[in-house]
Amino acid sequence: MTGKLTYREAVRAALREALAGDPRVFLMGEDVGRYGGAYACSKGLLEEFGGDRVRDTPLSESTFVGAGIGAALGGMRPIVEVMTVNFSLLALDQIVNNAATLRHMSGGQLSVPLVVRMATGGGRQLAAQHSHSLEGWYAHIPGIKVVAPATVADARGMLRLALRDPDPVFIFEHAMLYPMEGEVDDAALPRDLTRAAVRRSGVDVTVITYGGSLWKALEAAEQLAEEGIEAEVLDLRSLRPLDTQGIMASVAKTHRALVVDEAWRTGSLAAEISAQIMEGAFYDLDAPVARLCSAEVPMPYAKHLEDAALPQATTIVDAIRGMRKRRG
Amino acid sequence: MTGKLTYREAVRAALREALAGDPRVFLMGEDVGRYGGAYACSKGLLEEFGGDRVRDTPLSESTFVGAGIGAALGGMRPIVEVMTVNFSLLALDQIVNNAATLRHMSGGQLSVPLVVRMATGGGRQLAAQHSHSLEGWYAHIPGIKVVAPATVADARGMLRLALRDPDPVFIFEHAMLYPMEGEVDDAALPRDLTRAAVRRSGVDVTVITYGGSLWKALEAAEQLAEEGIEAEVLDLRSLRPLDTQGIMASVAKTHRALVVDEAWRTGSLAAEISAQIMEGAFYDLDAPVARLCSAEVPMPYAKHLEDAALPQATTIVDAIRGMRKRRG
Amino acid sequence: MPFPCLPNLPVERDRVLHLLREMLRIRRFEEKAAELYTVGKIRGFLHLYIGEEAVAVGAMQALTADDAIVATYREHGHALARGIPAGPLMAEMYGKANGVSRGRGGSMHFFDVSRRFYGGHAIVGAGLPIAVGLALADRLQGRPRVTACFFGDGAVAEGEFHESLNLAALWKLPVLFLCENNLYAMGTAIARHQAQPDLARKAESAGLCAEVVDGMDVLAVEAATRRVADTVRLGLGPHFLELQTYRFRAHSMYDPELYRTKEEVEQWKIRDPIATFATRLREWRLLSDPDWAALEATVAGEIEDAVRVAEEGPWEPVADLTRDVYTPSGTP
Amino acid sequence: MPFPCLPNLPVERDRVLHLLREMLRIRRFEEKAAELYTVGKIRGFLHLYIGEEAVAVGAMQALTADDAIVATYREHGHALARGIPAGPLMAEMYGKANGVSRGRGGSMHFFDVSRRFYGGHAIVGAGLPIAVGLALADRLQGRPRVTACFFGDGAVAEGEFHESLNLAALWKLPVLFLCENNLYAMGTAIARHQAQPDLARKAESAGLCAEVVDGMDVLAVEAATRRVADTVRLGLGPHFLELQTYRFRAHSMYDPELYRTKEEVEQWKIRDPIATFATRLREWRLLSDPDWAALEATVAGEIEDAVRVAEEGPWEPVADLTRDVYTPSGTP
Ligand SMILES: Cc1ncc(C[n+]2csc(CCOP(=O)(O)OP(=O)(O)O)c2C)c(N)n1
Ligand SMILES: Cc1ncc(C[n+]2csc(CCOP(=O)(O)OP(=O)(O)O)c2C)c(N)n1
Ligand SMILES: [Mg+2]
Ligand SMILES: [Mg+2]
Repeated sequence: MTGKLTYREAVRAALREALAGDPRVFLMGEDVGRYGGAYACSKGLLEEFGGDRVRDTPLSESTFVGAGIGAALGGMRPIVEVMTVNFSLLALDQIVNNAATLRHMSGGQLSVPLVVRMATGGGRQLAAQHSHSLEGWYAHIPGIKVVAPATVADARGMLRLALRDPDPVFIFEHAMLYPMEGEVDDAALPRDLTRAAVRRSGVDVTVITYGGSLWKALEAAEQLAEEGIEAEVLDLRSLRPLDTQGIMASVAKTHRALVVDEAWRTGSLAAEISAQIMEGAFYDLDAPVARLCSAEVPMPYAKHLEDAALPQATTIVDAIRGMRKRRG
Repeated sequence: MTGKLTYREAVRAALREALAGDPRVFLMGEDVGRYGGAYACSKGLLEEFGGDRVRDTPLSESTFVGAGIGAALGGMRPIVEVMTVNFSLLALDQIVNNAATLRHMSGGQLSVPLVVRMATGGGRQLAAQHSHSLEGWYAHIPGIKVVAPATVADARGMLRLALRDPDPVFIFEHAMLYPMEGEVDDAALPRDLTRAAVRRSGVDVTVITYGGSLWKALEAAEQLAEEGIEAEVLDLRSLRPLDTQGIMASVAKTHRALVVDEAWRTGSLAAEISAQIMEGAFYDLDAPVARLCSAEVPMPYAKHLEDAALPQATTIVDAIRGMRKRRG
Repeated sequence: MPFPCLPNLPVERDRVLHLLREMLRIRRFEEKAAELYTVGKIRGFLHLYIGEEAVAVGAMQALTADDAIVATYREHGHALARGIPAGPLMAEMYGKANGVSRGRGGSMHFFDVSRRFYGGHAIVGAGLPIAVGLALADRLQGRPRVTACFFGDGAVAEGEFHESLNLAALWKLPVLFLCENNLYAMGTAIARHQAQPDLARKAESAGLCAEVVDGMDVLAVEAATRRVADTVRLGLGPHFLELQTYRFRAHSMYDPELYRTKEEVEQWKIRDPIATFATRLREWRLLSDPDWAALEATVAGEIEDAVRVAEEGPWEPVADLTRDVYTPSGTP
Repeated sequence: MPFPCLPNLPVERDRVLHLLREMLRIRRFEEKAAELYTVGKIRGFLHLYIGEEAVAVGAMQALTADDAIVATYREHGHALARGIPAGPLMAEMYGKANGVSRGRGGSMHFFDVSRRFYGGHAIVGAGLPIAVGLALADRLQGRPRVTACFFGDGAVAEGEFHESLNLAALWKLPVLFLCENNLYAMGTAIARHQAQPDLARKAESAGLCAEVVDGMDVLAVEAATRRVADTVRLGLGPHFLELQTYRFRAHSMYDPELYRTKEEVEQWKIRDPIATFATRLREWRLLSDPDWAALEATVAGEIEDAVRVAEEGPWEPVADLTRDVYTPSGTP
């Protein structure tokens, strides 16, 4: 497959390929079948692959995620769709206490080749219970892997790589990206699941981000270029493991870093990245690493308030200008 | 009440005082009544206050935590005991999506004066599903407060302060501390819930920690003193909000900091503290802030492996020696 | 006999016209909301109650001002039937500061504590424990109150449903569980999310008294709710009602409705709770054409005013973004 | 008639003596474990199965090598009855590298994939979804297998219990739900955690066939399990058995047992599954004193060997602390 696709179509193409290519693969989750998926990612797949391979589940997040773990133990390659990260809280026990521990607790007897996909993030005026960005929590858990495809090509390619992984892989798709169009060339799909990607190279400052914020960072970088500031934009792609080398390489070049993360600031993944730079590149830094995260407030419904709560291209520009002004 | 008490007795005394002092207060949770509490913190309270005030619940974490939220809305002052943080994963939806959001989502109409207590931490060979230190996750959530009493006096005093707070307060009690003895003087109980405390003052390095790790840090500080290294030991006490000022004040004095946190390193609260020091005291630092956390492994049962996975006084000593050796 | 299918309830004209008016207010309010959604005045998720009006209106009649309500994201009807003025509700959906939740909540999160309306919950099943807790507070404070908890058939699949019914029954808490069985959880028909679709039986197995009610018949809903509300209020334990109804519109404005046929929807529309009730009232000589015209007119006026309140409402200043995350100390 | 209370099962001497031996192995193994706990050889949580042996032993008879088992933290009996040698189990509780789970799991987390023994789960109720998933994998791969899932009465209060039964019944998955109702969830008697304590009725309301079985009678458990295991294996849907039993020892080694009387425990000990079964076998002339002595002797020897295996087992090198967090790439 080559050419222009939306992110949604890329996810669908990846799902179709997975179902067609491996009889052990099946998809289950709320409304993935008849409804076509809350974000239409699985539209048409029930008709194409049948009810055994594309399974609508009751509203029982903890149980169908746990069943995905069990099915993986039983030799299948389940793809579980948890409609959104907001509902994944109900399944967190299964994820933290089973998916992540079974291999270790069994002394290496078990593997859990499970793939879990979920939509994440804010920006659609869905208010406090439907706008979480909790992928940073998942990145805290040893035993699982966490990725966040930000491009159409990664949406297409990461699922394939995740299915080849013998351990649980969690894929976070930012809900704002589904309608986004991009180029896909199956011949040139990502071959690696865990390495960060430089989406724009620059020398003055590194903007480290992932998922939905990538595009805001790139937009900000273009504006800054007009002011003569060349920002390098690093797309983490993998949140666990983090590509610490890739981060250090860029910071060693630019000596300045801003981490942009849609999660609440305190205890965000942005903090981890700042701490790692502190530990790994302290003496390379010309200025303290800065963080731009969401305001520490349950997401408000009103558009102007939600916009103010989230990182934006304009606030990224301001943050970088601010860093440059600082001493050192 | 004055004199020597165990941490467990201090918690019990605080619960008794709360139940005796305010008819709106009641205690509920698994086995808090007949059994006397999994850690015997509520032993005797059912007999003293009766079944309406001390309520055994079924194994339904999500529902009895949610019921605590509802009861708080209804004018009560519930103290909910979730036996351990490990089981609180099952209640996380109620905590993140209800306890933390109801005030904001209702435009300020509601308050949730709820207190939730739970045991946390490892060190008792309870293996991967019973040894979590997830209080750092809780510290990520706007709308709630999170405290970790490390001393007997705080075990006695923080519950009282938490009950005076109009918002949800989560109290994390490290399970290793329950048998620990300490002095309590009710006349001199902590008056503040959110300020960090210097438990040992020093000039060479600041060890920032909380909960069960405090005592390992103090032990390490004594050893270092023999080598002429004077470590300041800062007990965070409150994990949300963090006493950023208190942290900066100490670092401004010592110019070096080690954060000790029993959670897994990646995405730990230790990362947040390191990031805040980066942002607030970068130019005061003589060396990069270091972190000593748990190994990134589901907690193994075997004692020698668990000991190796957790921060220890000896590894704190080594970490500080290491920092001193570094350049700068 | 003039009143054929009439339950054992005195029918005063004012009262039945009130029921009709309440249902119509909801219908017209939501038709307007849908219209405003298409022009972008209202955003986010919008879940319409159209077709299910008899449930909220019928049930609300049995509740007093002291009783509490906990509802879902599909709560426009419940809020209106509870007596929250349409203006602040419309303003909330606009995201205005004069909205019931200051524009912080939107369509899914209506709150009005003065009317003991405790939301507006968007996590399926998560409102039930809150209702149990509110009832526990009443029980502990010896207040003879009911907490009415509305939720859908889909919520029955969530563990919290079973946990909440067990806890309420175990502690004999005054909760009235009102399950709005509209046969679908989003796009999943009940037969594909419940192995055993008799929901009342599940409630009974948890130790509750349970009944099934025609949720398209406002008088039947009112009668059933009145019958049980007092026993609940008196502390005889929680009660479960399954209200059989149907959603005429899509699940939300995003739903292409691939999972059901136009015919099925049309079949159910024959049982439209408003049209059928109006017909009965005509049969009973309680409603004339002029009555109906007047009713439509007053309701239309109310909706118009509501839109004006929303349009003219102020925006919350961005400087106040982080207000109401914590309670200013001193309170409560 | 020589066999009064005998179920419709042929009683061959070897088989019934096997049942007795299996129960005795569990009893003696755990008595030794308790002793080793007091001297600190075994640490962490230790939950004894003593008094409930007839459940695991009886049920295990109906399972084939292809079937799977999911158990709880109280799983010593299930592991032994499944045929996992006592040595690696004892070594696991010592935390030795030759333990079934390399010493990573301890008493609560026995695993033996070669015998399809999938743990040893310490979060109450959390094993059920895993069992449902294992059964789903068999169903999708057309394998006629049963997944037997053991759990306690306390787990019935957890939402996951209800979610799992619904999903298994909805999808007709080959799960055999075995509820070990020992009347207590830690210190909470079933009457204080279940408003409606008839557990089979709950399972039926979820769409499963359900039966209640005397869990103190190993033959009754075996008979009931055999009856249903094949229907489950054939894909006729999941089945629920409530096995009524009693825990003779404390919940764990930390439990002061304030919540029940010595008398109650003594009353139940009269129904000791081992003593009563031995008595019956004597009545039936299937067990003599020398037989019993020989049985005790072989079991004692087995336990002795197990302790030796544990004592002599190596410690996992600390350098290997973080092994088995992820699967070495290449596999599987
Ligand atoms: C825990 C959770 N899972 C999934 C969703 C997404 N979702 C919103 S409404 C809905 C269907 C709920 O159906 P039902 O309970 O019958 O209520 P109805 O919409 O029919 O009124 C789903 C799956 C959610 N909001 N919460
Ligand atoms: C989710 C969860 N909550 C609480 C606990 C603590 N706990 C361990 S066993 C137990 C009682 C379980 O009772 P039951 O299911 O009847 O099993 P039994 O111990 O009687 O065999 C409790 C409360 C836990 N392990 N998991
Ligand atoms: Mg529905
Ligand atoms: Mg039990």
